[in-house]
Amino acid sequence: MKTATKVKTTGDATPNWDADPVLSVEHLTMRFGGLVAVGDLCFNVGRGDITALIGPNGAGKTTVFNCVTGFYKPTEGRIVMRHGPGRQDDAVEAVTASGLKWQSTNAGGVFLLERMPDHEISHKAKVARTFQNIRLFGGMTVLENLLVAQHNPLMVASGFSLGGILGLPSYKRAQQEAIDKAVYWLERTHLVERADDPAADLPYGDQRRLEIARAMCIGPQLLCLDEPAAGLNPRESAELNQLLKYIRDEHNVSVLLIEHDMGVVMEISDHVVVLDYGVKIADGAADAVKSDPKVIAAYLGVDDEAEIDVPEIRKDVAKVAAESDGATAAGSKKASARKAPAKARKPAARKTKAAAPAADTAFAQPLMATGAKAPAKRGTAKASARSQEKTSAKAPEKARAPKTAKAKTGTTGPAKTAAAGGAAKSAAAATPAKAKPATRKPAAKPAPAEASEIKIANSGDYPGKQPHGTRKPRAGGGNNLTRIKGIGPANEKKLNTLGTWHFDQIAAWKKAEIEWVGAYLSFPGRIEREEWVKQAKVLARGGETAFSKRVDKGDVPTSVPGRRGAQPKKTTAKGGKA
Amino acid sequence: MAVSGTKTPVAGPQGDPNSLQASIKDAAMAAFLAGVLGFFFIGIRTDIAPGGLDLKMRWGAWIISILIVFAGRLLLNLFVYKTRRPVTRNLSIGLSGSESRLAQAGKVLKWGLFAFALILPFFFTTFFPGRDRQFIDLAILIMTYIMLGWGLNIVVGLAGLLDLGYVAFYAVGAYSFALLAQYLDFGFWLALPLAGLLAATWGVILGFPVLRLRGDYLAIVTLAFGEIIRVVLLNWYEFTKGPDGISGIPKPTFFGLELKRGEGGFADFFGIAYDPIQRFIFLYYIIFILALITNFVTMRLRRLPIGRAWEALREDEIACRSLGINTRNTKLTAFAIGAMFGGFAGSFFATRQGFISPESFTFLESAIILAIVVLGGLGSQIGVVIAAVVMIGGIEMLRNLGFLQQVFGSGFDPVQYRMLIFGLAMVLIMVWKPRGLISTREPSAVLKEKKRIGADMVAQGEGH
Amino acid sequence: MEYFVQQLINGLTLGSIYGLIAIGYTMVYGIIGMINFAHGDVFMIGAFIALAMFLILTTVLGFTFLPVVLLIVLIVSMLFTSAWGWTVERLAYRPLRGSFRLAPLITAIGMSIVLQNFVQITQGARVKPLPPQIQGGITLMEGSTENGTILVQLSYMQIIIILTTVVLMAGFTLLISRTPLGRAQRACEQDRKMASLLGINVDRTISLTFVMGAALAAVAGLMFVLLYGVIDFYIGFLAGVKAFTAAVLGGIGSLPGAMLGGLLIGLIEVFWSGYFSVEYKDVAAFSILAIVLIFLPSGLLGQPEVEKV
Amino acid sequence: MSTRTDTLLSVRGVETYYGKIVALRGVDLDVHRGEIVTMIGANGAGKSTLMMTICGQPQARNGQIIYDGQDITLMPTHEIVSRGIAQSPEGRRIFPRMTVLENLQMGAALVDPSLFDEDLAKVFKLFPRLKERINQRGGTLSGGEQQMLAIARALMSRPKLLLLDEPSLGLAPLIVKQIFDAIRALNEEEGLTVFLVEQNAFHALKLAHRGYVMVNGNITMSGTGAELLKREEVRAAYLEGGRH
Repeated sequence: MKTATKVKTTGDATPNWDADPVLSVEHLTMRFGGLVAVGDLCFNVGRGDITALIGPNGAGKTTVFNCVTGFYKPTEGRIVMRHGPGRQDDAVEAVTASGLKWQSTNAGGVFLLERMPDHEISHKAKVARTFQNIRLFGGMTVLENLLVAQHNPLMVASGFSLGGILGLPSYKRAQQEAIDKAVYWLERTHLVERADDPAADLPYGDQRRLEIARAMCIGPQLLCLDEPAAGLNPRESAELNQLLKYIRDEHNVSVLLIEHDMGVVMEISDHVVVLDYGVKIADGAADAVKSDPKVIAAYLGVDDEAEIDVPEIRKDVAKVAAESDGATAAGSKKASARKAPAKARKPAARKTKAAAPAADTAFAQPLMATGAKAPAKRGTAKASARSQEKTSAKAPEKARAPKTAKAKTGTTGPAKTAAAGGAAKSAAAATPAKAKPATRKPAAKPAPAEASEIKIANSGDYPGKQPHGTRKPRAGGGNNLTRIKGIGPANEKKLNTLGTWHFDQIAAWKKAEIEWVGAYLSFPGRIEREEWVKQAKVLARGGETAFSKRVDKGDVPTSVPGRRGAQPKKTTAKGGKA
Repeated sequence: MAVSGTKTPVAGPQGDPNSLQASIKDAAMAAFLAGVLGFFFIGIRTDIAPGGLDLKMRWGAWIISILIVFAGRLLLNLFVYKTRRPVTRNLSIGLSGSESRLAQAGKVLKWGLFAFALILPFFFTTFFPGRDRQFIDLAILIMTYIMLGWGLNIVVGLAGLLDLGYVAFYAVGAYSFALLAQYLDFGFWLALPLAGLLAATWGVILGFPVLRLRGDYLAIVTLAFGEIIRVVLLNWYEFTKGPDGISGIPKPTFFGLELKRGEGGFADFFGIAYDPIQRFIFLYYIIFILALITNFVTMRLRRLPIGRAWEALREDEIACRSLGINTRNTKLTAFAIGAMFGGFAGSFFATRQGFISPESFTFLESAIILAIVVLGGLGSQIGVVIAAVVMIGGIEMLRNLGFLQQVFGSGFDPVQYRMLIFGLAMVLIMVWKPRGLISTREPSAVLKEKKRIGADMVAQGEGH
Repeated sequence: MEYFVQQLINGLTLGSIYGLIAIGYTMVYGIIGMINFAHGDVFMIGAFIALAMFLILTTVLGFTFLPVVLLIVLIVSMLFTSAWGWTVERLAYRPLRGSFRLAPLITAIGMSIVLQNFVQITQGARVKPLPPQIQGGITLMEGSTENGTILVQLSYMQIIIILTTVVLMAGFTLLISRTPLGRAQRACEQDRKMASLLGINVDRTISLTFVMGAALAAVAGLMFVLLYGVIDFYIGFLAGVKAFTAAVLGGIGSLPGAMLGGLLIGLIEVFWSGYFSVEYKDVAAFSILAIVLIFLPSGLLGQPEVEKV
Repeated sequence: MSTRTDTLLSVRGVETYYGKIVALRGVDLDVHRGEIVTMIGANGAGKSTLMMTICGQPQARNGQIIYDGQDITLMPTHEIVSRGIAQSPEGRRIFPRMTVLENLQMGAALVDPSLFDEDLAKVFKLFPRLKERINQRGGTLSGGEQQMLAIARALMSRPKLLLLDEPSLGLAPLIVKQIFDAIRALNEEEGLTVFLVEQNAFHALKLAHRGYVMVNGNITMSGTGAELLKREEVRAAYLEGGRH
């Protein structure tokens, strides 16, 4: 398989996308008014690679596309498109300095896309694109759509219409060639039967393919696809994968795609770039990226109870992570633990993906993080989704926390700062966030080992009153606090370190305690909002809430089902995961 | 949770619309409205009288108008609005078949019309010898509008750019010829290409800065441009003679032969008897050929990359740009070519009239040409022909309704009602067929089988 | 200086009238995205109704107390003109709702022709003069030139026009931004289908928009009659085109934009006539429109359209 | 979940056309009070058309839609929704130039204004994120926030029946989960009847009490969510749906 070999060969040396980039995005920044949609983004697209640009909604992927294809003029940065092999660094610098838009070199050509209007990017630099919401010429036939794509060569052939009006034979020949080319791509996309139907009449999946065929008709060197699999069913997605591979392998076209469907991304991508809030958080081979904790954190979510990109919660997670860091393993161990599962998982994933009937579950899987029903699905799930599940089902936080720690501290800033206008601040924000847990570590850790009354070193720093806690749960073990909506394994553990083990303890919290815990856990207000105390009162009475019922049924993946008694210590989580 | 949950028996949302009672009630409402609307206009008339304005009450006319509305609405309610669905939907469903048949018959129709147009002057001279001049003159007028419609069709129908100032190019063409003739003594045939060129240049001059604008803004700027040209023509007295207009514009010659009586004239050269009708026939064939050229070029262009780019532009401008099409140049070409044909038609107009003044180039002309294009069906060449015949022929026919004076008495002047009826016809045809008479689109390239494209697929442009 | 101030006052007065008409264009454009070409003629209708009502009150019924007469005329012409606005919408635009964009444009042009010719037929083509009713004013400044003295006059008529416009503008702005009706209008403007899914009677909201626009046009019509004292069936076209230009200049769809555009067009016209040439005042107004649009493609206060790719 | 099984919405033989194109070819289905019912099917199968047909846009050409004992087939949209149906439609359709608050006010257009604050508090509890954005314009929200707003807006009308069209479309997995949790909570805690349409079959069927499968404008299968999930044909239908 091409992907695998490529990754291997470039494993240690410079990866293909750095050695032979067809497109380099350098320090790209795009501001809309005060909003930074993309901040100082750098990445390369390797020649002959399929490169995926992924990230959550609003991460700025489409903005990057629009900058690359000239629909937006970037605020800052350089976008270099290269025809011909190699980095051509000298030529790039020469063109940049010269003030030209592009220059042909003997090796091919260098194009500075940020200087070119959109139609020249397509026409001269040979960058084709498709659109998130399909933009076909609905009232024109499929064939006409493909002929419009060959506008520029045909214009020349028609003598800029003069020869065409006079009916010169040279134009007729050119038109026939254009039709042949169109038919070639119609055959590749299984649309030749529909050639004379209006494009608006095609079913959705066909329209998506037609858009790709149309883009290919301009004879691109780089094909940019904006969510090509959106709205496709799994079978169509699989066909799309084949088509993209065909385009890459047989036509030597590099592909840059935005995609939400991790199935598509992971199967066909040679290289994955992950954006979050306009900032690159990961960049590498698909295998490496999908198990990258930053990616998991940003894209697939951290925790059931975490509301995405609410900064305080990120901090919260970061903190726990830091604590766990101190409690258990050393850094090197973490790294190996992180890599191992990725490797182990890969063959399985590939195999099941190839088997068609399982495809639908695979398709649905990344969006599901469900517990009980899923053994079969787990097998086919994409690694990143699964890693989350596993940790929640088996090893609440230890294994996951170190990874999320970095990711979260790294991206704490952007959530707010991106909107505020300084994505660059994100880097700065990362440092203090990292530093904080480090100082807290010694305070939190020794607590359980000492007095029955838990001592928190800087307890006085938080408003309100530290709740009463016991070193150990009462006989019979602590309650399953995750049956309270809003408390997941991470928070449960943190509460345990405060000496809170039972529902009745939480039920007894007064305003002051709530305030203190809220501040300590860095999510003031959430306890009230989620009504932990009210829930705890019910549960302490032995009653049930709608949420606890679901937890007990096993429907809440990141809560711990069925456990009502003591919480077992799961310090061996990492081993289990690997 | 919300609204009361009481169960009511299953019933339709409204009462039966067919019941006589409902119809009468509705008609009464309409009559009341007519009374309100008509009170200050039909019921009262202000007239200039010595010492100010005089007020005249016309209760009779007012009451009659109310009764007419009541009766009309009642009849409509009882016999036309048979279902709850609006009348337009009924009509379009009922007639959708006829349109496809019309489209199928298009080819036959096209050649039939062509053949008829070819022999038309002789048809008139043979069958209507008494009124042939009038009819041929009308045919020339209609043909001029057909040509203008075809020219504007490139801009509005194909490229999807809403142009409300097309008459400006018509004026540029007419004045170019008139001024060239007056100051430089140019003849028609020499001035014709120059006029077209000048109009195209004006098209580019206007288009260059404003083509960035979105549809409606483009519309108002083109309208403004049309007005600017007219105002300049009106006020630049030294050059254009302002409101007096330019007269004595030379007639076209037939390869150097003037169509005049006596020595050296066309009749004299060919040794036939002079008849003033010959000039009309000659003019008819000039505009016929000009129109045919317009049609031929348009049809050819549609099958060329530039024409496809126009249509693609109408469908989706952003997609066009992503495919490497220079949209500004493409729009400019459409504007320039459309303007050029407008210019040709303008010089023909000047030579036919022999006299032009800014009066002939008001916004109403632009509106009529646009209406012809839209009523005919955007992008449809044959549609323009039908619409021009119906609308222009229609209004001119209204001039001949003298017999109505016998019905309504001698005070009744049907010519007065001409434009009122024209306006109403515009509204009614549009409501009846919002997409125009011929709304299907013919593909410009075919792989296996030519399929017409339904109007609901085709975009109108100017909205992106 | 005095001349300048006088022109400024005249420009503001004319601009107020344009602004009142422009609001009708801008509201209709905002809500159904169409250029209501007949709106200028609705203004003309309003002027005729105002004139006739004025005559009825003064000559037939013999009222003499001018403020009361004007108030009655104002209310009556607003009501009757609204009926016209409603009818035009009902007959020519509503059947085409959801149809393609050019269709209502053509029916609007058709309606414009119909209204003009209807008035021409029923009221005659000759101009209708009305002697000035409100005379006098405040002398603001006095200056002397070699040709004699120049008085800067703010006539009562001008005061009435500007005040009425300000009051109506404030009222309408509040109506649109604060009331449920205004919210419903804005909702219909942004997404008609969604508005109906939330229980808004879209047709009624649109009708109301036309009624409101027509009522304002009627006010402008009354002002026009009083200010110029001469109307005919053709005044709607040019005033309409100017007001529409004003709406576009201010940014079509924006209420304050319409007012601002109206004032600007009024000022441009008056100053151009005053300092350069009366003949080319329209050219000046239209040229400025074109120039502004080239640099600000959405007009002065319009929502800049972000190109959605 | 509610034990009442009386029918709130029943669709009988509904056919809908877009011009001459058939979108629905005689659809029958029922939604009982207190249920979550889901309809799955591929893109273009007619799911969204059904949603809109229930609300009268476009109106069904044939067949009948009975809601709460009343025939609503030919009612104008605003009258249909005033009877207690709220829809969060395809593409969310947030009013882009209105603030979050105004969007929610629009949602409450049919409700007694005195209840507004109470309802507002309720939806903010469900989607705290919206509270933070209360004065932000709808168009500037992220996709997930817009989806939350669309659902919240629908809830502001105090509906008896909530129609959701592809609440998960185009959203990151984590946000999808939040939204589905909210739907479940609404159903469990308030007994709200929910009819949702999803392309994301697996997820939706897990959530729903009952489900229907739509292929090419027809209902091809129905059953409880769990049943449907197990059936081989569902996968087939789901894989091969669409207009072909």
